[in-house]
Order: sequence, then structure tokens, then C-alpha cells
Amino acid sequence: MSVSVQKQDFNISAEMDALTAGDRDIGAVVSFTGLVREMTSAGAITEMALEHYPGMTERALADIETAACARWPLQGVRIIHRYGPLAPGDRIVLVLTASRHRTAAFEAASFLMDYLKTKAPFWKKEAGPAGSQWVDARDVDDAQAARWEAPPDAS
Amino acid sequence: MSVSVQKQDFNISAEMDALTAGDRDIGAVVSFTGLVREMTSAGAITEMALEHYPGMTERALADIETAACARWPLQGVRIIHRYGPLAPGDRIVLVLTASRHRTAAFEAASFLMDYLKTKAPFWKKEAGPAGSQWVDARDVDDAQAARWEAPPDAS
Amino acid sequence: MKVLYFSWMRERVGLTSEEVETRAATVRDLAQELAVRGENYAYAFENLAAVRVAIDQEMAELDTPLAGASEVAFFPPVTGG
Amino acid sequence: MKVLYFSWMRERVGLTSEEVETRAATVRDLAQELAVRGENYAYAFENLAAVRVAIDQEMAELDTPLAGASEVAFFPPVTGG
Repeated sequence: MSVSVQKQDFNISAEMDALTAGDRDIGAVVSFTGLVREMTSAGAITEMALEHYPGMTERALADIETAACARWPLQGVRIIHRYGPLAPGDRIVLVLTASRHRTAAFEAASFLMDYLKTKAPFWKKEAGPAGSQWVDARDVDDAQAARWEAPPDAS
Repeated sequence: MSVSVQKQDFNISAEMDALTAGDRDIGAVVSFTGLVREMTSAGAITEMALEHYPGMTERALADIETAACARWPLQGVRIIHRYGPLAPGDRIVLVLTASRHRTAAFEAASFLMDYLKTKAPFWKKEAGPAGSQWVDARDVDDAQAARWEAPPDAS
Repeated sequence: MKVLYFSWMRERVGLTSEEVETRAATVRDLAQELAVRGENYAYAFENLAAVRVAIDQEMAELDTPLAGASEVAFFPPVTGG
Repeated sequence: MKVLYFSWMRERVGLTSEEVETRAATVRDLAQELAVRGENYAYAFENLAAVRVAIDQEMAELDTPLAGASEVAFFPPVTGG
């Protein structure tokens, strides 16, 4: 269980090796990597700046990890979220889940991303030739997160 | 779209970089990595040998990729499956999916693994102190694959 | 009490944080007190439905009591990930 | 026609592949012809419900016609991934 909020980039292979090292009972590792997309509804962007709430961010991500571990049999979880100025194509976020079987790893990674999108205090500001603007929250993200409110077996 | 069936290990970061290179409209990359577990229902193993059907394997994996691309808006798919002798902790399989948004990437990766488990001609043989035995197919894998037979919106 | 602002709340108010003396009972009361401090505050708080809040670094609601709170943060809906 | 065996079908028959002359109409007919070739074949084909088949490298069923087939493979349910 580990959370990092950092400016610098991350290496997925190295993070995965660290997560699985020494545990030969892991059968499945799922990763999610979020990247800065160049084309947005407002046109092509040249920069994406990420602001966050130091202190609360780490706490919120740790809470999300705890919730995932309570719900699925996970042998490892890792969340890395970057902040500061990023460019199109840059990595923003990494979520890793390790479990005996693939279903738990897939579901937990999906859950972590849905919760992170709606509960972790980050704000994106896109900049392009036409100026800069804060990204609006998407209703679909709230809907995605809400589907985990029902018991796991109800889906 | 690319499939490899190989003896040698793979590097997830390098594969992900190759998959996303030059496409700045990818917002989400999901990876699944399958590892050899030491503890099985038959006790601790020391080796896992993977046999496959050369020719048909590549064809089956390409068909599975095609099915995923027909179903989700994917900007990239990569499947690597190893064969030959492996040890506990070794990587067996890698599935990568790249898309604009995370839902397509998550669902497609899950679909690819479910189909691969039931349609790609691989057979695992575990060896340990008590001898060696072929791994039995699991009914749960058939059930996992069957859930994709319904239309995507029905789930 | 320390009050923090993030994203466009920060830009509109023109501050990242400030010390506030208040007897506001709830977050909503505090927001209404702040909103009348000037045009920048009025602009930031013009639509409370678009404002989210955390008390002592935990997500809260507009009607959450402020008793015992030492840090309150105002911000728009989060957009990370 | 080329016939291939994988996994424990290969081990039981004792061959990875062989050329077979047959007029079998379906996969099931072919399996029944092979099953009487000796104890090793009988053992391999003793439970057809546990046997899967591919014709020309595509998954098929026991009742799939063999007309035009040049390669048939017998194997247990797959266990990759």
C-alpha cells in the first residue's frame, strides 16, 4: 500500500517490480496509466497544469487505497499522481493492483480510478493558443464512481 | 495491433512506450500482466511449462484483438504471451490497451484476457517435488468469457 | 481558522489561504460571510452549487457544522486522474 | 490429413503429429477411428467430452464436417493466460 504525489515522471516497470518483489503468490497485476491528451473539447492544448491540495491529497489517496483493500483481496496497491505543468503525451497518474486472480486486480484498478477521479483534490487547467481554462468535472465520472456504491455482487 | 508469442521476457514500460508513441490522443492505457504463482492447489511448484500450437496461437490472438477493436474505440492493442519453461514469479502474458477514455481501455483489457484464457491454444504443466501435472481448465474462465456474449450495454 | 482556496476559487478570491475569525455555524454560513467581503469574494462564491468544501482535509457538505474545525478549503469539483 | 496432438493428448498418444489417411465425415468419426489404433490412442480418446479440436487452426466441434480439412488438432481445454 503506497501513495505518491509528485512532480516527476514514473517508470511503470520499476513500480511493478517493486510491488511484486518477494511475493510469488501474485498471479495478476493490472496497471492504469492516464496521459495528457492533446485534443480537448476546446481545441489542441499545449500545456496541462495540475493543482492539488497538499496534505489532503495524500490522505484522500490513502483512503481510496484502504477502501479498495477492504473490498478486494489485494496483495499490493500503488498510486502515483503527478502535479505541476505537463505536456500532451505526458503521464499523469499510475494505479497498480496486484492479486492472486485477474478479476480482483481489474475491478480494484477500475474502482481506484473512479474514486480518484471524484474524491482526490486535483484540478486541471488546460492552456492553448486560445488561452487557458479550468477543466470542468464530468457528470459521467460521478456516475462511474456511483456504480461502486452497490454491493459488488449486484453488478 | 500486434501479437507476439515468444520464449523471452518482455518489458512493460518499453511496450507501453511503443504502443503510445506518436499518438497524443490517447488518454488511458491499461495493462494486464499474468505471473506464475508458486502455490497451487497441488502445493508449491518449481516450474511451469507452457506448450502452445504454433501458427494457430498467433491466429487466435490476432482474432481476439480484432474482436476487441470491433467492440471498443481502441488506439492500440498489444498481446505478448510466453511459452516454454517458466519459474514462479515469472511473467507469462501481457495485454495492453490504449484508448481516449479509461472505460474502453479497462473493458477491452478484461475482455482480451477472458477470451485469451478460453480461446488461445496454450496449455500449462506445473512441476513440483510431487511430480508434474497438466493444469485443469477452470469453469470460472468459461463463465467470465461468456459474460461478453451479451451486448455491452446489457451489463 | 485557516481558509484555503484552490483552482478558480483561488484565482477569483486572489488568495491561496487566509486566517479568518468567524463564529459561522456551518460551511454555508462561512461562505455567506466571506461572499460579502468584496467583489472578488462575491465572484468566487456567486454559485454555491459549484463549490465543494473540505474541513480539516476531509470532504464535507455545505451544511456540515464548523465546530472544532481548524482548516476549511473551498474549491470546484475535482478533476484529477 | 495431418493430425496434431497437444498437452496430455500428445503425451498419451506419444506423438506430436502424424499423417492420417481417412474418409471420416466429422471430427467425431476421426476420433473414433483413431481411438481403436491401440492402447495409447484409446487412453487419449477415452473421454471425448474432455477433448477439444481445431480444424485448419480454427476451433471446431466434434460434429464439424472434415471435408476439405488439411490439419486437425486434438487437445484438452486451453489453460493459457
